[in-house]
Amino acid sequence: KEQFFPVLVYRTGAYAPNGVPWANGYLDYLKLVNAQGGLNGVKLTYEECETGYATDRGVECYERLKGKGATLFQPLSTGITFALTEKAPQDKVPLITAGYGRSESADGGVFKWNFPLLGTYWVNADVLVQHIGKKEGGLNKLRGKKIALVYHDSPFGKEPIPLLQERAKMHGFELQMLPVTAPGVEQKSTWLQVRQARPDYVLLWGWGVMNSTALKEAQATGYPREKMYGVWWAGAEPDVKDVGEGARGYSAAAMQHGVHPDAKVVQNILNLVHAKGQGTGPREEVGTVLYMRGMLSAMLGVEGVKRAQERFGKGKVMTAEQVRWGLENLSLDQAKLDALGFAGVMRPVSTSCVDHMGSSWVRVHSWDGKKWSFSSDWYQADEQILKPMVKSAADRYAAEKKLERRPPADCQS
Amino acid sequence: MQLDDRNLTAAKPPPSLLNVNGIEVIYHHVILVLKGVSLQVPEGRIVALLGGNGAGKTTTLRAVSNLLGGERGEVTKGSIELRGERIEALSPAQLVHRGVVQVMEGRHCFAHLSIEDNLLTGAYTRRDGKAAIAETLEKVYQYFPRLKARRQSQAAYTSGGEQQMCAIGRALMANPKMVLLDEPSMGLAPQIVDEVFGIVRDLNTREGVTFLLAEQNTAMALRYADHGYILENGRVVMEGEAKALAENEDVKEFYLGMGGGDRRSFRDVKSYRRRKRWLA
Amino acid sequence: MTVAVVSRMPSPDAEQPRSGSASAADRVPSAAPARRSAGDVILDVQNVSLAFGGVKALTDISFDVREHEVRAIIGPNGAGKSSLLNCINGVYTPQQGTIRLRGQTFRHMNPRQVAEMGVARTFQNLALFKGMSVLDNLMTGRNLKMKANLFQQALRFGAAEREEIAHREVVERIIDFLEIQPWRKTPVGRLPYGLQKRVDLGRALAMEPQLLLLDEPMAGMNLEEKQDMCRFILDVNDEFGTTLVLIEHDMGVVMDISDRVVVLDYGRKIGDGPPDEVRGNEDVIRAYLGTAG
Amino acid sequence: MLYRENGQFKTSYRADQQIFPIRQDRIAVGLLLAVAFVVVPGLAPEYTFRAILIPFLILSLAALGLNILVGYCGQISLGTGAFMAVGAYAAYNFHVRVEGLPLVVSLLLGGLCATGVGVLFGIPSLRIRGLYLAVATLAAQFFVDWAFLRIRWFTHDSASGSVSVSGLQVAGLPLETPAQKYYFCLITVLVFALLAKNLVRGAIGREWMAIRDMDVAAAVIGIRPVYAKLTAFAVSSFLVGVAGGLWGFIHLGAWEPAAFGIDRSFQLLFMVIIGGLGSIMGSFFGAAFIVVLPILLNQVPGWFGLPLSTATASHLESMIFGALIVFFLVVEPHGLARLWSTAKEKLRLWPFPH
Amino acid sequence: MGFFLETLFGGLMAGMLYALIALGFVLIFKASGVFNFAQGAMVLFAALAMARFAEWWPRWLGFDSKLLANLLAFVTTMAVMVAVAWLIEKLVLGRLVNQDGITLLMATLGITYFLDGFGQTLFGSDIYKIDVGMPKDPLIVAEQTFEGGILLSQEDLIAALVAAALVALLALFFQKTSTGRALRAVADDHQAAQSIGIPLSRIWVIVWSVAGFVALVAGIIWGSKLGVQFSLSMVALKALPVVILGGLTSVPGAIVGGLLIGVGEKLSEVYLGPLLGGGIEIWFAYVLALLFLLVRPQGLFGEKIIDRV
Ligand SMILES: Nc1ncnc2c1ncn2[C@@H]1O[C@H](COP(=O)(O)OP(=O)(O)OP(=O)(O)O)[C@@H](O)[C@H]1O
Ligand SMILES: Nc1ncnc2c1ncn2[C@@H]1O[C@H](COP(=O)(O)OP(=O)(O)OP(=O)(O)O)[C@@H](O)[C@H]1O
Ligand SMILES: [Mg+2]
Ligand SMILES: [Mg+2]
Repeated sequence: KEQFFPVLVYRTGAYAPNGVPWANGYLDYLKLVNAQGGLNGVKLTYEECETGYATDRGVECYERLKGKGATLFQPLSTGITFALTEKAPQDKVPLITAGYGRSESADGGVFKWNFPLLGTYWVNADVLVQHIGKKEGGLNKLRGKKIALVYHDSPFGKEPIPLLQERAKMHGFELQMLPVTAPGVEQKSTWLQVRQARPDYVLLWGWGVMNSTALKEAQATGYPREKMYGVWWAGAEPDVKDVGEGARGYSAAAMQHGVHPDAKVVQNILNLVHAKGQGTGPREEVGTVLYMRGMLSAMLGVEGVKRAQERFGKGKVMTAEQVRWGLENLSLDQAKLDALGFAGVMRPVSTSCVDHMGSSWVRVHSWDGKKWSFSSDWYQADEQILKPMVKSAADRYAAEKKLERRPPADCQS
Repeated sequence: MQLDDRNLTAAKPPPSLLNVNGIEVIYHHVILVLKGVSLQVPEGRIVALLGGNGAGKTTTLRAVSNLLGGERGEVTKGSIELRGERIEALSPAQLVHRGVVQVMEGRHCFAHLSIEDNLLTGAYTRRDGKAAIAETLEKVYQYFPRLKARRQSQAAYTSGGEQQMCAIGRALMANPKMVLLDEPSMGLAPQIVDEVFGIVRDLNTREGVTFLLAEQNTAMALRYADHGYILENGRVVMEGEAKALAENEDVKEFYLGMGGGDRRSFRDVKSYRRRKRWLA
Repeated sequence: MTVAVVSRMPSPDAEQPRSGSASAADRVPSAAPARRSAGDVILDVQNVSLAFGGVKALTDISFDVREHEVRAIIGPNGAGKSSLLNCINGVYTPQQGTIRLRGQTFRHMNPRQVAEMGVARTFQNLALFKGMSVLDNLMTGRNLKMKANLFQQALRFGAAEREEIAHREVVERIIDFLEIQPWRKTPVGRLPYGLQKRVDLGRALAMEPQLLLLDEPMAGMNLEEKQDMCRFILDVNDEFGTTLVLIEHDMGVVMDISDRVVVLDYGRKIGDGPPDEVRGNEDVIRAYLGTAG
Repeated sequence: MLYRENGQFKTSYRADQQIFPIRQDRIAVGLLLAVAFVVVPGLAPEYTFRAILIPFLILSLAALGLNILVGYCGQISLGTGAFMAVGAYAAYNFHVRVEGLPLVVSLLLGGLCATGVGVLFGIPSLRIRGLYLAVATLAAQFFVDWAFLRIRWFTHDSASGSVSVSGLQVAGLPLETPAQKYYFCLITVLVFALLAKNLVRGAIGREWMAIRDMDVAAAVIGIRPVYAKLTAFAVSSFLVGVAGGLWGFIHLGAWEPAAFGIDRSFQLLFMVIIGGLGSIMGSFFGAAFIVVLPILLNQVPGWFGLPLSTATASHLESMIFGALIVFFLVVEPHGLARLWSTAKEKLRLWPFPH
Repeated sequence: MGFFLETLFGGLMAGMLYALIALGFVLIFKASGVFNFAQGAMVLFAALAMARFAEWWPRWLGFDSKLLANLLAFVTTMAVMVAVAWLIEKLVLGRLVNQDGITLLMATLGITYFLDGFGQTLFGSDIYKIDVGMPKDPLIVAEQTFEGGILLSQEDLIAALVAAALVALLALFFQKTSTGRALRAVADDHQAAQSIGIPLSRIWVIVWSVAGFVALVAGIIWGSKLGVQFSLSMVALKALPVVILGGLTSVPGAIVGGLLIGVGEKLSEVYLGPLLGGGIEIWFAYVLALLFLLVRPQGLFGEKIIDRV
């Protein structure tokens, strides 16, 4: 009895330094589950497929692994997510896009197969604005301030814009937008503009080499790193490692997790997987930011299957459709999380037919020149702002695609 | 077909410098062009290679100087020896070091270089100092005053004949022991043609340079050469002393245009397509 | 259509006695000129000068070409012969002077216009389309005469196909004639030099020009081949009345087949007249022919 | 002995001017078509359709278009991705803005828009040549990428710049299953390949090749370089634009400008050169090679049960891919198409070596 | 005004860095007629080797002098680059004598793929660091004249000087030596060059080694700026308009082209970008190059394209 997990990764190309730890974490978690006896006796199998962060290769991987009875997909790229969003409903395979993908897909009423668990870029952006507001002494203090968004010029980088614009309108701060052409190795003019405009804060919506380059350019133009806040994809070790001291003071969002070398689940992996020589990557990497993220993503998928088994039969192999139900009815309360070894790592996640996000808890962590550590308390994205935005965007999508909202009855399917 | 002229070769005393033994050449893996060509070039002699368009003259010269690679051709059978040493595996550059230089058909001047730079690159392999090179350069300019006048022009912007002179001059700059000349007279004014053959004879007698000469101007070639080979369709169909060849009736008729004794006017030729072939 | 004209192309049959104006008497070389009544001036070059930077390729050249004649241009290397042809068919624009072609005067010639007026040429440094087969090379010569538009060509029905076949017939006759049948589908880049020259000529002939400019068409041919070529040039000249301008270094050829000869030397004209006259001209002997004559 | 043209005499030029003058070739092509239309749809699993056959067909069409420009007309282009993008986004705009416009019409209109842009960026080719022209086409590439990211009108105001289509129909039939999509692509590609073949073997094709091989001589025999080059740009970008539309609509379903980035341009150039410049058949060979090879390489270690890590496998893949490109160029610089014809030549002589 | 100058300087510095990469292209093109697309991959490969050897040598030999480590790494990497050059000649170029430019270009694309895969297999695909002690903090000058002063990046300044020195050296080499002439002959006509005895293989090994050296220097400078990782190979795309604007065959052209492009794109992005929504510098560089080409189709300093029948 085997439950098959396809694993879309990128271990080569421009984004490899970030892709590799994620992939290692993902695999190690699956291995851990097997080492602990599988899912009520069902063994997990998996196969990696290299996407190179390119959409067409991602689609090819999807087609190939889908045919092998995939449980669910985690595309790990906004572009691939967009393409698969169109294919998944026909193929009846759920997509988990934990912390990325299209923000409006949080609306399960329209996006039946998408699960942006943990939060979306809108959540991310919303919390960063809240955090900045708090530093300033209240969101109303933001009036007249200037916030620059330095973003990766791609759908990924553009996702937060609508939310930030909304927030800017609300609080009266000025939003300056500075796109950086992918992959982002040339940012001199961007930072010259930052130096000229002297924004009060810079939001960094980058990925891969763009992040470290931005930090270096900030250093070279003397922009204080303390005033820079990154999306959660701009807040891991590879982003700051080779900048080192130069990045001290820089902060980034941490949707749920950060660095957790001491978490119980990490210890489990070290003991049950790495100690047996089955670790996927180097031992030192275990517990780092992106590694944790990969692990978390895997856990969410596994929990989805577990939940499905609760309804459709423990110890059975679940079909993709059944897993979808599981993902839609997740309820990971603190006790369950603690039991899984995620105590201190994350807060509860529970999804529903309408809410495919399940949680919007975010912290902020900062780089002290050597390591990341949390520098804020938990925040939650502002429902009041998010909900209407998600709904209207989802409706628009539905109209364009001539889709009906799911009737309540469908929620039980 | 064997012609009696063969006997004349038997009496040749000087050792042969270049020996081509039954080579076969194939282009693009499928086009068989030379079908067993053998020839000897004795040291210090001038040997002419004659034959119509497409007979395989150029291919033979390319095989000797090992320039077939660039044309996707290869020698598949037979051997080529220079002073008894097999040279099929040598690079063209190594051959130039051994004193064998080819003047390529169709000029092939370095388009972007000036005439003078073209000539000077010809001396690339020489190690006998700037002065000696300058001396040769002067000599070439003496042979071809026209080149001197155009020395600063980019080769691409000189006339056809000027380029031809440049190509010949460039080869001479290497101070070769043996020159493979491919249609040297092409595109040259009559005076210059005389001049070129004069140079050939001059170098041959005074400096002992050996020549292998592919030429369409049969009369000229036979006048200056010691020995001749006639190629047709990738085979040697006749060979012999130049003088004997020039006397041969067939050669007279087909290559020298003197069938009935005197040279016939071009206006008088009545019909085409009456080519006789030794191998039909 | 065009095909009709060309069916009068010299017959490839060797033995058949040759017809028309080429009677035996005409072929006596010494009695060269006035083989037929010289026609009107078809091409008139007036005071043309051309310089490249400091190099004066042509200085104040004037000469004319009459209909039906074979006009030779000779001169030492670098005299400006090829440049003169380039001026005539619009590749170079002379700094001074005018060129009158069939009654129309040009300062700037555009190659296309010139081609449309029935002028074709061959090149000294082969300018063939190397990647194309012999057949295609010759077919391009007929492109000016093809009328089907892009869509008809794409669909290739009816008219487009018929046109293609009609022109193919013409070209096949030229191929036969030049004896290059075996190489019909070979890319010309692979042909030996001499054959490439023939293809070059074939391409010009395929244009059915009224004025044919030949730049050293016989370089790289042996005597036998030259004879054929001469025969051929004369045939074209006789049968279609094609006017020929010929650059050639082989004096035998020039003296035998041309009606009038222009002699250039370093961009200047130093002689002009019937072959015999030119042959006797002191300047010409000194500059070009040498003592041999 | 099987492959001989002996005894097949052409009695008319029409016969000699067929696309496949040799009978065995015609039979082979007929068989191939039968396989493509009948056998393949019956046998191929869904994965083969979606991940191999459909991309292969669409990219063949794009390669074909590029081949007309690069292979036939000799104008190097590194902006193919851009023209595909124009085709895709234009078709998308027609599709969503004009209610009820048939899919085929949208795609063709997309192709026409690409034609316009192609001709626009082709204009510098009248003055700039060779590698220098690559800059003009790269300008197109980067400009188009930028425009579709930045100008929201093109993406129908989608915030992220990513667009998607669904519920496609052709003549009332849905275009949902892989087999349906496959047929649609197959027919489109065959039709265009046939038209392209007719063009390149007709007068305009000869004009293109003449311009490629020696533009001065071409001008002298009356070919207008302006016309020849711009028609090449036009025809090429039309085909490429249609291919772009297919890529977006049929293969991806949702796309962003990155789907048509510079990598795509290079990939297509690879196809054209590996397949054979100036050969319609070569475009198909090249596309097959470039589409299938990475997938194969990716799976080979698996078949042999080699425990290669994804990273190693993928680096190895990149190395082998590079090495194979070089290998094929060394063996035959004129591409697979030429290799193929040499093989046929040999076959014709077989069992004799020459 | 101060900001304008700052942008201008920024552009000039960036331009010099592009020129450094462009130089590699020019070198190989000029000397062999090959447009070497692999230049970017060579930069990455060299930088990876340099970074990793600087890490490995101290570990292997057990010392911890950074200077020594960098020196050893430099020497080792250079040796590796020569080996690469030799292999490229043996396996690729040597077998493609007398082929069209586009075939050769394609072959270098093949080399690109190979080197990308090979480099990452040998040296890993993480982010590595090259630390040759480049100063990272900004330098503010002319604070009295302008408010806020003019900001200069010291790192860029040093890089620009290195690039200038390299260019001067290479320009001299081409102009003054007979090898320089032979190289140009090879670029014009492989076969004719062979026929007069120019040893193509040796020439190519030399040229590719020198290009390897240039790639190494560029790799060190860019690598210490950006960190050594895959994206480094993509800076080659930024060098393309530079080479072409300057002229494919001109060493000084690379510098002038680099400066023009650098300044042009920075000014455009900073002053024009906000009007158009930003992100325009990449295509602006190409459009700028295109405009120049329309005036001079062979680039600013390129050799005239020969056009003759
Ligand atoms: N690069 C090539 N590829 C294919 N075939 C070739 C190539 N070069 C020559 N050939 C073929 O080889 C044969 C002999 O050609 P070669 O050039 O040796 O003749 P040649 O005697 O020099 O003729 P010419 O007097 O016209 O120069 C010809 O039939 C030609 O088609
Ligand atoms: N495009 C050009 N640029 C510069 N100089 C040129 C150009 N074309 C020709 N020339 C020069 O003009 C002169 C005449 O050249 P042209 O080619 O007309 O000579 P030609 O009479 O045909 O000589 P040949 O018999 O050698 O072919 C030559 O000195 C040549 O160098
Ligand atoms: Mg020859
Ligand atoms: Mg001439």
